Amino acid sequence: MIYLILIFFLLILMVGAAIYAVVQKDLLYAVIATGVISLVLTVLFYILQAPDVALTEAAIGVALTTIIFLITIRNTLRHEDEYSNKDKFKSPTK
Amino acid sequence: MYKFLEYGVYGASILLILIGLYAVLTKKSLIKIVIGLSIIDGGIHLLLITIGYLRQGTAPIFSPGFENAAAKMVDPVPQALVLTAIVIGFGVTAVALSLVIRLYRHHRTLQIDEIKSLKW
Amino acid sequence: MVGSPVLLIAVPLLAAFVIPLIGMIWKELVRIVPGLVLAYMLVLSVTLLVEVNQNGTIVETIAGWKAPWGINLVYSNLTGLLATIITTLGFLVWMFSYRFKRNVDFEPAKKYFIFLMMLVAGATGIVITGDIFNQFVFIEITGISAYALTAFYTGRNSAEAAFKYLMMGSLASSFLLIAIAIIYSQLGTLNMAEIASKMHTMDPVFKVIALIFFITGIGIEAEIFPLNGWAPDAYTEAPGPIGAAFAGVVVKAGIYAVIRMVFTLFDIPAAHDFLITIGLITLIVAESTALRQEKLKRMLAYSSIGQMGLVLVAFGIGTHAGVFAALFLMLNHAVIKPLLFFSGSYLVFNSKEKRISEVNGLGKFMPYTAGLFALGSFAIVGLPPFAGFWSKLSVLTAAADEGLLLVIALVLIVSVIEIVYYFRVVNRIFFQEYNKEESVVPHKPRFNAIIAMTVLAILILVIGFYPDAVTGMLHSASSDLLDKSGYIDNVLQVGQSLIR
Amino acid sequence: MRKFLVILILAVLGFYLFEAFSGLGLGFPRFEHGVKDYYLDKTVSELHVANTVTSIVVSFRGFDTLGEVTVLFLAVSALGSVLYKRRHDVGSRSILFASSGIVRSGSKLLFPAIILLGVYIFIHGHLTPGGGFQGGAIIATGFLLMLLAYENFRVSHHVLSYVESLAGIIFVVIGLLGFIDGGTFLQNFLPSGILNELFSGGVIGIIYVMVGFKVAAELTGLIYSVLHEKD
Amino acid sequence: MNTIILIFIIFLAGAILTFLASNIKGLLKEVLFLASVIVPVVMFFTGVKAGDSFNFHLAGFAFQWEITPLGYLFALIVTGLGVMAAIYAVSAMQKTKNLGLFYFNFILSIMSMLGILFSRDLVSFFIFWEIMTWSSYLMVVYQGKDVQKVGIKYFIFSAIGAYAMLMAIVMVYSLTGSMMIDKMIQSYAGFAFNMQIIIPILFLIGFGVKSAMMPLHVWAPGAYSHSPMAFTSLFSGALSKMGIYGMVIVMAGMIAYFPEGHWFRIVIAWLGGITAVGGTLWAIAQDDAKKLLAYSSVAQLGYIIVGVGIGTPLAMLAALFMAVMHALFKGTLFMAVGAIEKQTGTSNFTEVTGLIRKMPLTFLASLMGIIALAGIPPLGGFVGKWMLYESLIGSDHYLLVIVIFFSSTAAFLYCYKFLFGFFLGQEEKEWEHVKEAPVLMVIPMIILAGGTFLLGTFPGLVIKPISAGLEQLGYAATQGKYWEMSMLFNEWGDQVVLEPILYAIIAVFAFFLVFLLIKNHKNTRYVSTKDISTSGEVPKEHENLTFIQNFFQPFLRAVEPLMKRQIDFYYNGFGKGIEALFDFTRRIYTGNGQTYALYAIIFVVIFLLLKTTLFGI
Repeated sequence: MIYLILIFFLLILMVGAAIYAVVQKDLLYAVIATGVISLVLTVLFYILQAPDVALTEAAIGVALTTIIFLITIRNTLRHEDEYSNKDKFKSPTK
Repeated sequence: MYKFLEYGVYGASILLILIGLYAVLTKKSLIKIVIGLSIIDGGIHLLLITIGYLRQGTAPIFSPGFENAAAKMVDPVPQALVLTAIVIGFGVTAVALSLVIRLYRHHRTLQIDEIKSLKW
Repeated sequence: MVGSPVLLIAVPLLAAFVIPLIGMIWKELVRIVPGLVLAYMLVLSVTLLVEVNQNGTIVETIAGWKAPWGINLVYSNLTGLLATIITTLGFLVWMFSYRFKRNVDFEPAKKYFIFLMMLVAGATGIVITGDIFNQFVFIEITGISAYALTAFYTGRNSAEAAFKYLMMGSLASSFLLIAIAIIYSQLGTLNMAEIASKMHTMDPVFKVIALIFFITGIGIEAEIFPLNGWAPDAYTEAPGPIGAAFAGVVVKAGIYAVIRMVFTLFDIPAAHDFLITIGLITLIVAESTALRQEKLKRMLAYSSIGQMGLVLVAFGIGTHAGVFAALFLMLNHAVIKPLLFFSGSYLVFNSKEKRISEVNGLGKFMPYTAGLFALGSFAIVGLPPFAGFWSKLSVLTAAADEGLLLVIALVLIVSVIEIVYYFRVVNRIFFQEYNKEESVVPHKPRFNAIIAMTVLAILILVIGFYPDAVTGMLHSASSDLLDKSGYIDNVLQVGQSLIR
Repeated sequence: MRKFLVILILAVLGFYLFEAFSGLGLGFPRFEHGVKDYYLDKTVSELHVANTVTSIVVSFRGFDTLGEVTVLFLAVSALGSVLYKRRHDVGSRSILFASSGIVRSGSKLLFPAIILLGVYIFIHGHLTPGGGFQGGAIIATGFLLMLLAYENFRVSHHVLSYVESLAGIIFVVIGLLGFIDGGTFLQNFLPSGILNELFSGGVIGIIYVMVGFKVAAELTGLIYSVLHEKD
Repeated sequence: MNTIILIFIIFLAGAILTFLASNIKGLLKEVLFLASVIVPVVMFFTGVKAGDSFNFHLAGFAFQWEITPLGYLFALIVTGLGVMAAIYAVSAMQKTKNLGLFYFNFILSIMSMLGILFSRDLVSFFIFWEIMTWSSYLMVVYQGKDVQKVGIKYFIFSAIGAYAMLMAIVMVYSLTGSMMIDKMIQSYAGFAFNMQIIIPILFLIGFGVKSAMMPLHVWAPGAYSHSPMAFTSLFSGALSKMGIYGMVIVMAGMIAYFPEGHWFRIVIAWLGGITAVGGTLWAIAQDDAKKLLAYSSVAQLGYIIVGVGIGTPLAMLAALFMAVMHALFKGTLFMAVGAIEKQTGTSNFTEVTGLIRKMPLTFLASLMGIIALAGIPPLGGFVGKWMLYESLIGSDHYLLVIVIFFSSTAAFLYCYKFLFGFFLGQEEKEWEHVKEAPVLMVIPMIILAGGTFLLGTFPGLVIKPISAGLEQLGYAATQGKYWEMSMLFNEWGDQVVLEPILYAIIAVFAFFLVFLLIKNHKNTRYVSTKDISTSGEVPKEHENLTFIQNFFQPFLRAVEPLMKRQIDFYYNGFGKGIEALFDFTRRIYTGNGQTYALYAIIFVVIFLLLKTTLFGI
């Protein structure tokens, strides 16, 4: 029973994180939320008797994907609706 | 009880796919779209693993002394598929993000509405 | 014995891993080795095709596991034909672009040829594999190479095109995975032949849902109408020869995947009508859109989409004649459209905007290239005695056999539109005055490019004047596609005896 | 407006997806003659590999893995080509956060352990959960940690490229050796050994180690080139 | 090796060799060109006779090439006119750029026309038809004038025609399972009723385009006037006859199933009648000789279509006779205009006058051509028109007779204009240096003009092959021999000639003409160009005050309502509408990647929703 409640909790957490990732305007938080989704997925994979997949998801989904997203955000814009203000008057690089 | 779990897991994975699609279809930021794509991937992976699940099964790994436990093992095929799919998905995500960076270099914005110099 | 089908995949992969190493020894090798590999693939596919023609289908297993369990490669008349088309084009594209962008720094040039090679290898893999998940993997290989090639130029909007392509491609792979999940959850196998043999046991509701997801997933590669938004952008912004590769390689593989699903895997008769419908819609929308294009490559891209629609219509007819006509169309399109892309990309070589209005009077300065463009235009609109005519005629007769008069009428009306926009360009090239301010600065094609174009032109003329040179091959390929039980037997039973 | 339309469409899509999967039931043995039983059987009896997922990934569906490694390879190349800049444009590495002394020391301590873990995972890929992908990815995270902690931590591009290429070459060459020896690509030409020992499973172990090296090199290279992208 | 296939190989090889040799200096290309036209023609006359055939299979279709009597007749037109035009072209096209292209297309046109005449199966018929279309299209755009308008218009109409024909061919194939023309005609009676109507209509569109039938003629004036004159003579003379040939062989077999007086036949005949009237009226309004002749061709083809449409043996005879005649005199006239254009640089009446002394031989040829065109005895045009009237009256189409008579009377006006504008009138200083055209250009003209005279006097030369052809098509000569159907002919020895009474009439008229000429010769008064009657019109200052300006003003004013609405206008409107529509469809591709993704999802959802309907599950 506890087991089931745990699974449900995880599922709700996952969907909640997904919704959060989609609605959140601050991309940094959104990316962290996707990391949370991957984390939950890792646990779920483990529960569903797929340790291999869980390991992969943990390494790639949680760590690497999140980091690439973070680097991208670092290099571009942090907020979803944001326009580039720091170099608005700079002509686009050719 | 398992009925709920069944609906719960399938429902959650399908919801994940739909939420990802929603992000892809409505969000204007390129990064959000890529996030959406990776959420879709996550949902599909969960879906595949769920298909292979066996009630009270064990992981498809033979431990010493249990060489005949095959009947109690979950389906290893979807796991293998998901393993491949995760890596491929990561590769695609990385390429997508590099394209986002390139687009930002050119257009100085991430709004997909603004990036349509190719049309008609 | 040159090799077996698996080498079509293994050798380019090996070469892809080797090239970064040997590139450190001598830079020129990164251009030459892919060419050698592509030439080897061409030779191999042709010899295998000849062998298949004599001895019947080759079923190759991987890692020694028999058909339903391991991955297997099926080299039959049909897949062999398509693989030959793909490798031929790959080699020609390599030859065309051999000296391409010499002034670019070393890094991207190296990658260009690797991507090209992998594009061809991936497309070959899509065609010859006998396993749906393996096909998915190859679609991804092709896809990533294609994204990278689309984004190859840094100066233009190529990143935008590549991103659109990638977005659609990711959606496609998601749909494919969903479809694979449905199939696996119902049938417990991933082997195409076994899926085909078990398909009748599947619940029709799931069957249809799986088919729809499959067609959507592959349709994005095959440029079916509402799914092809990426195509014109990618064709326009990719380097010229890559447009040819897309039209000749990627799309062919996509179409193959669609028809393999419809003809072999799924036993839904109504799917043929479905193909006709979406094929017609694709054809009409694409050709009418092409009429009003301002950019040359974009026009060619829409024309290519339209041709694929016609191919789907012909496949949808479903009879032997229809399949024959469709394969003939694919063959001709694979010969003609690359020629148009090759010569077209040289016509607008020095132009920034690549507009059609810029080609005025170029026939005077680069008569050979322009002449080949005209030849291609004549052939693709189906004027006799060039290649395109025979395929168009066979489509029409195949449709007439089934009494699809409305289809014939629509196809012919669309052909008129096609003629209009192609001849507008030809007129501009040859019969309008060169204008210094508006027209492009002419650019002499290089020797290797001329050879590549000439080969295609000769093929067009040969097929045009003596279509029997290819019809035999096409007939056996179409019987092969329609012989579903033969396919299943080959893979599941006969295949096992053929293990070498 | 667009949002409502999208939600409506997605609702329909979700309905059909749910229809396609909900009838499956969770955790029932579903098909009588699926390929899975064969795999589970052969893994133990012929390949002598404990981890069925590994045997599927490397042997039964080894071709997929080859393709998958290629996809990763292509992704790395594509990344390099997409983000390519002329020499004088190349900036210094972008820094996500200023790392404190604690982070640096911690990273330094953790790094060997992570590498070791990764190596362990892919060497024991055929015995325990994990394998080439997992191990490779873990090694890559180790490098990532170092890259984040130390601004001037450099990984030689050439070394990465050597490792990646050699691993890939060995993978394909093993496949071709199998082709020469047994007649099919990726055929096992080594003795299978005894179940649950380190040297078992024939070529599976070697291939998975190679995959591990390759994935590690590729992912590290990928992170490295993205990190060097500074606007 | 079969001579038939050899002829085609020589044509093709000659075309390619000439094309390749076109950049070499010297006379090589001209020699090659003439050789590759003349050698096959000679082979055709010596090595081939009616009834020869050649069969082969290609791409799963059976091909049959056979020479029928009718085909032989048309082949005479094609080869004769082709050789003349080729000789003319060598001289006329000197010092033009891109000569290789011209020669290439010229040879290909002749080849494809012969191919059409030889084909007894619809596939090769269509193949040669299309080769003819694109080679003539390349000629139309050859000079680079108005290519995007005129050239494209020509090709669009040709394509519409060709594809209508292809549709019909494919329908026939689906009904009979064969591509043979004979088989089609035999099994026509067994088709369903709607097919019996649709197939001839589609064929009619296909042939009507090439023969410039009225609603489909809009390409003709531009195309005829824009292609080089050396080709236009062939274009108007022979190439447009292919439409007539097609109508005769295909329609004749089919129409024969419709009884005489069936609405279908009457519709075709009336279309021809309208073509004749419209073409004539428009020809009168032209100031440019090429345009005038082009519209006149349209009108003449209208007569021929009337004959084919009526479809009685006599009418067919008339139509075919007129086809031959038209080839001769229209070839002559276009060549003459070409010669004038080459010598003076323009083909506009309002600019060139008084060339009679400068180019007497050209004048002579034009005079003969004009007389033949106007249908004045003893030249050939008269015979054809007479037979047409006779057949119309004989089959009770009195209204049509009036229409034809009106148009052929009105034709005198433009004939006069042509002759008067170019050759007569005041000699202007500007044209003093003008000399007679080169001899290679004059000889073909004179030969063709002589041909009109010969056939006018000895119509039996043509009538015999025509009757053989008609018999082969299944027309029984109901009243004895063919020429006996008309009251015009008489047998003289083994030659068919006109009734002597006609010659008597001609002699009287000729006498008066000569008498008047001699009598008035001394009274000839040379007037200045400005000394003209403007029919009460006050000329505006900027107007060109040549007498040819507003030549038939009152007449044109009278028929203005008829000419007010050009059919061209509607076509252009239609085309513009289509383009605007397509401009709209291309907006589907919005350029926004997200929209494309939305399309994909909508695609899936639509098919998921409709899966029961679409897949029956």
